[in-house]
Amino acid sequence: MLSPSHLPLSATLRHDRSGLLMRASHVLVVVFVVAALVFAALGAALGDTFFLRLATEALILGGFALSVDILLGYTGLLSLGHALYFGFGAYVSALMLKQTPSFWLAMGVVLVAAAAFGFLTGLIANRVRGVYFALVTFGLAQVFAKVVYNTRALGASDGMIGIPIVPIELGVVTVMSNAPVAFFLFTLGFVTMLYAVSAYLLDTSFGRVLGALRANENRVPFLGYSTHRARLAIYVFASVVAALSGALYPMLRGFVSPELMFFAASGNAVITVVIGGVGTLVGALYGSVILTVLKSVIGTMTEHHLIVVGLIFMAVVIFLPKGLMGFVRPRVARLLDGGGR
Amino acid sequence: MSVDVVLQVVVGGVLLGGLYALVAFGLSLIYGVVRILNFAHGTILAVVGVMASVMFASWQLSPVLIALILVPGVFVIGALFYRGLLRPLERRSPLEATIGTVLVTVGALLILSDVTAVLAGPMQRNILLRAPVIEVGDIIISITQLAILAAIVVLTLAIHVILKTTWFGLAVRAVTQEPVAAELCGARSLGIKTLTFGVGSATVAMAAVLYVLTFPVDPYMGFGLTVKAFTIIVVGGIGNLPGALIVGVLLGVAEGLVGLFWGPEWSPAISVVLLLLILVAFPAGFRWRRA
Amino acid sequence: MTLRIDNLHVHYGLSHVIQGITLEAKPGEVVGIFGRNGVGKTTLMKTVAGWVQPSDGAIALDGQPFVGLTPDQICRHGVGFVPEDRRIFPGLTVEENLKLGLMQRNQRSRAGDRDAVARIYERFPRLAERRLQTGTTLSGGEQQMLAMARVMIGEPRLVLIDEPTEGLAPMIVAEIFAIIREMKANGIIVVLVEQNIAGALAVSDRFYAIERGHVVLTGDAGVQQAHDDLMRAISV
Amino acid sequence: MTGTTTKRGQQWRAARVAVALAAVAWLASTPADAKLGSCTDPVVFGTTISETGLFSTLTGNWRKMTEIFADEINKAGGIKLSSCGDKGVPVKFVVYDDQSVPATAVQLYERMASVDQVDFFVGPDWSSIGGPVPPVAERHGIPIVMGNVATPSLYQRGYKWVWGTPAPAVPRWSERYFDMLAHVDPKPKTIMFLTHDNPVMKAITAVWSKKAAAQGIKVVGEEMFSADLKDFTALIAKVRAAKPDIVYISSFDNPSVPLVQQLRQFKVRAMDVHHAMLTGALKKQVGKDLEGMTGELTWFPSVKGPYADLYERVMDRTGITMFDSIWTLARLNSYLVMIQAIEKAGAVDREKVQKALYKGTFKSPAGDIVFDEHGFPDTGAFTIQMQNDKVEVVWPPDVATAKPIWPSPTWQ
Repeated sequence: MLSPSHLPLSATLRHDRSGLLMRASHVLVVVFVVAALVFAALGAALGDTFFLRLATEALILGGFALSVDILLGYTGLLSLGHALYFGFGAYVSALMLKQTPSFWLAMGVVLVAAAAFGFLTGLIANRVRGVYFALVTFGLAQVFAKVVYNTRALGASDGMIGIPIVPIELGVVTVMSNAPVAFFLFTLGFVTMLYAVSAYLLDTSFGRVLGALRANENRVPFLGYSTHRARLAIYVFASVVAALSGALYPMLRGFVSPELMFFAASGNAVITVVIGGVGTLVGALYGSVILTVLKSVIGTMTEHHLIVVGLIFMAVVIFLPKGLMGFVRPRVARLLDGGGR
Repeated sequence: MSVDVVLQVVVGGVLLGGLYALVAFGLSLIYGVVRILNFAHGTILAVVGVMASVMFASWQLSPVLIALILVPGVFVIGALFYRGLLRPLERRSPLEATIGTVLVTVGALLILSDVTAVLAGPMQRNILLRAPVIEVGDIIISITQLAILAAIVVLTLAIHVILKTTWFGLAVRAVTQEPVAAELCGARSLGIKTLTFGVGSATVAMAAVLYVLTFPVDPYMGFGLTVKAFTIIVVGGIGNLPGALIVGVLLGVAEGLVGLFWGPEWSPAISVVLLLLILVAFPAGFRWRRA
Repeated sequence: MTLRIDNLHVHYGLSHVIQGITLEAKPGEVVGIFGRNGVGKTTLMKTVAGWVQPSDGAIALDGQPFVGLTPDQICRHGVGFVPEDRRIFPGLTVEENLKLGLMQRNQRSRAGDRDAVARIYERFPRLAERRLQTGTTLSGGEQQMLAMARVMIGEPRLVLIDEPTEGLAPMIVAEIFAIIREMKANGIIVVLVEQNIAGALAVSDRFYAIERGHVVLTGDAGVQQAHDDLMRAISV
Repeated sequence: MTGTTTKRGQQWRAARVAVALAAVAWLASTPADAKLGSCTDPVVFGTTISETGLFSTLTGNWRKMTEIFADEINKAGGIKLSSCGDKGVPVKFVVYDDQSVPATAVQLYERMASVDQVDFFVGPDWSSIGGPVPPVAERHGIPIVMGNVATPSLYQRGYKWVWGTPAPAVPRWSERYFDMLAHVDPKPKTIMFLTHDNPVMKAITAVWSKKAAAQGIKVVGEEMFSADLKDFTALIAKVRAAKPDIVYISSFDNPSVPLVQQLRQFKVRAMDVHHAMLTGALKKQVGKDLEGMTGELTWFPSVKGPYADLYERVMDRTGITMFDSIWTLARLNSYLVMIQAIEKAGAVDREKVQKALYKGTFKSPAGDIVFDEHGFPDTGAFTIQMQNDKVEVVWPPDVATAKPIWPSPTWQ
């Protein structure tokens, strides 16, 4: 083994490296936001609604994918049922908005309810690891989706329709959820905020414990953290991020349906992250845009979109294992590093 | 509820459960040896089942001949699938390899289902043999069902004998229990894994031909079967075929009885619920531990 | 017929576990490897057996290079590895465990297999008595016997033995050293890692002392002075 | 400083990517050339069909059928508009695949409203998709006549622009069958419902189990099953124990395939086994097992009504029959009603068309379609029976092609 004097050095080196990569992620988010603003300006100038609303959906799904990356990229937990929390957020938000169309009340309730729900289900899911974790999360989502699918009060298989237009008070301005440009900008801000909070949290010492957790499960207890509690905490956090993203869905589309909780939705989020780049956070946003564009184009071009999606799935895993950001980010990091010296 | 009704349900459950067990055998072999959970496993049954029924409908081939054509084909495809797409992933870090294999097998599932649906249509199909029935009191058993049951028994015994007496079987059991030691002994792991993937897939293909003789298949039904098969091997023990047979039959009977006493719409759910309960109660109980 | 390890380097992630070890062993020779815990002895064995890929250096048996081969390929080139934790197949019977050892052989026949198993039973009557019991029901000493018998049945040219006597009764320890002598007598190269230095030196021809991934001392096991140097080299 | 130039370079690249993306999106869209109020440009109908996914078995060849429908209308001179001096204006369709997914359908109707700029919406089908789509029509003020959206409550949400042509409507689904049951001899005394776990099917059971009880037929059991159930032994054991005179299967055709097969295998006896969705698809899969069973058919060529020739030609050219694809009538009706509404309005004008549709009465081969104030129609179905491997309309007697064979001999 190495002499003890080597360890702190390599640890700092590693931390610098990951810090640099994280900064590269931040730069890429800035690029993303700027591109989105340009897109919004174009859309507003051309009076478009369809592409703006489609892009808003891509952002919402990006927020959902972000939560999957928090789990997958930072703790190595592959969830195949994370749409459960996205759908949970969407349904809770829909139920709240139908009672009183108050944005902040709905979001508050979603936050609290999702934390509680994530905690309870997390207790179950976090008992197992690896491929079993994938299976248990899949199973949980299936059971709950089946219950929703059969519950008349939640609209059963038809889902719930008629979610009212919501005014979102932001102090100086009020954004209406049916205004394409304004709601797009609001969603952009909201998802960027989700990114910032996640990045901040994962950059704290807690986040580094998670990184260590992924790297070596057996060694972390010696650092004085309970792996189980750390894992549960991140699971709850990821559930809340998914649910908050989901909460925006009924505001955009005016309905919720059990499909939001199905395996296809969970699977899409995982592909999004893999295409974008696992463990980069920003990859989730880029991945979501790419996938939305792809599906929109494929969806109008071919009847056999599932085959294409399946092929993309396999091709990315085999040929681009680190995803788009896994390819781009180190280059940005190198530029940043060069610029710093 | 009369005894006859319950017995009739039990007979149906045993048959279905036996087929589940056959599906589970293949998954158990593959998972035990290769340590990859093949999410597309049940989809093989769906796809082969559809192919078998199409072959029967268009050329009136006998089910035995259909099996003789399809099973070796699936063996080869299963082996190639492992060698071509999954084996290269094993070189990656454990986390990336796990994600990779899950995504590739799920991708295969999507493609297989959809290609089948496009080529053969998404509807349900089966092979309907008009066989006479035996009536024992109020219980009805068709000759087809008896033949399927006999085939399940014969296949189970055959797999058991292969595992117990051949070098391949010995190697499979050794790799399942102690992959490290097996390679230390010189077991050719790549060959064994490839062969196992082929044999495991071929087992499902055989189950598929038996399945379509009484129950219908559709291209999208596979994933539910994979979950059922996985439940069976988790409860019965990985690499433990007699255990899988018992659990499979119990699952089939349980599904029937849940349908009878509670409502058939809940039957498909019990395997998922059972799996969740088992995993929660024994998060590591089924992982092989060195003594 | 020689084992040659040349300037071997092994990394585990960031740690440089083996930092340039060179070693040689001839047929009929028992080479003892000594050192404190965690200096890389087990890693060295695993690297020779193909379980760990070296970052630099060469390993060759009889001129046949091993680097890049898989463990099962190396095994079939005549290398037997008895790991520290023995790795008995828990669900297989004693006889099935032995049969697996036969896979190491390249030329096989039904009759040859039967003879080989019979010869092992002659040599290890305890195993013959328990031939239908599963691996887990054996005592620690019996498991060690089985692990060594499983290697011997494959007729290897090189045997790597890691800590064979740990936690075993003195009677069995003596038996194990006797088996190692038999291997030597059969012209097998034996590389032995052992905490029981006195016992190991008694069966060894030469030894290497390892410290922090380096060979710090090598010597002739039959020379008393060398023993003293060894004790000094590896104790603090 | 390299850092700042790099950043600027990144932003430039991003801007270029955004422009490129917008350009690609623009190209991917195919804006139709319709102009509201014009007398020369074609009238553009936007619709989605569930060509893939859950409902795809129900929509075989509809894209082709839609094109042929437009072709037939245009060959006959197009849509006659009084505002254009009774000159015919051709009709054109924009068709997308909604993948049987509500979210996709909503996206596509948004797209058709703003990118393709269609004049009117027709379709979609199925309640799960018919729920979320109408708000799109409302938001853009585009009249929509949906197809097979049969749940009445979906229409009662105060919509101004939404109609539907489901045939039959749930409240009138088995009307003629129960009328027939009141006239047959021997009279059935008991009935058992086997229901596919699906909202439409559950609604049918709810309506007709009440109706049966009111008519003096005792309901001796109601069982549900899910679409993925393959082994019906338990359910059939219950049927055998209850011994009902009528077995009423309320199910889509696909999930009930094993049910029908296993009912035969287990020798269930009854006066009649009725299937709420006795279709050609079902027949293809279970074959002879269907013999003697009764069911519903929305329309049959022997029922000559207005536009019957048009429908027959369209279906002939497409190569489908009403029995193979029973949902076709509602689909075609949605097109036909929209065309009649535009002709009534006399102009390609969304507001005028909306007024024409409100509480309107429209012609269809199966009889008049009368909208209530919610836009829900009033359409029934004909009772059919499989006789000698052929479909015969057996009730009502005035349009019947054969007499009902009662009790059904194959179930004795």
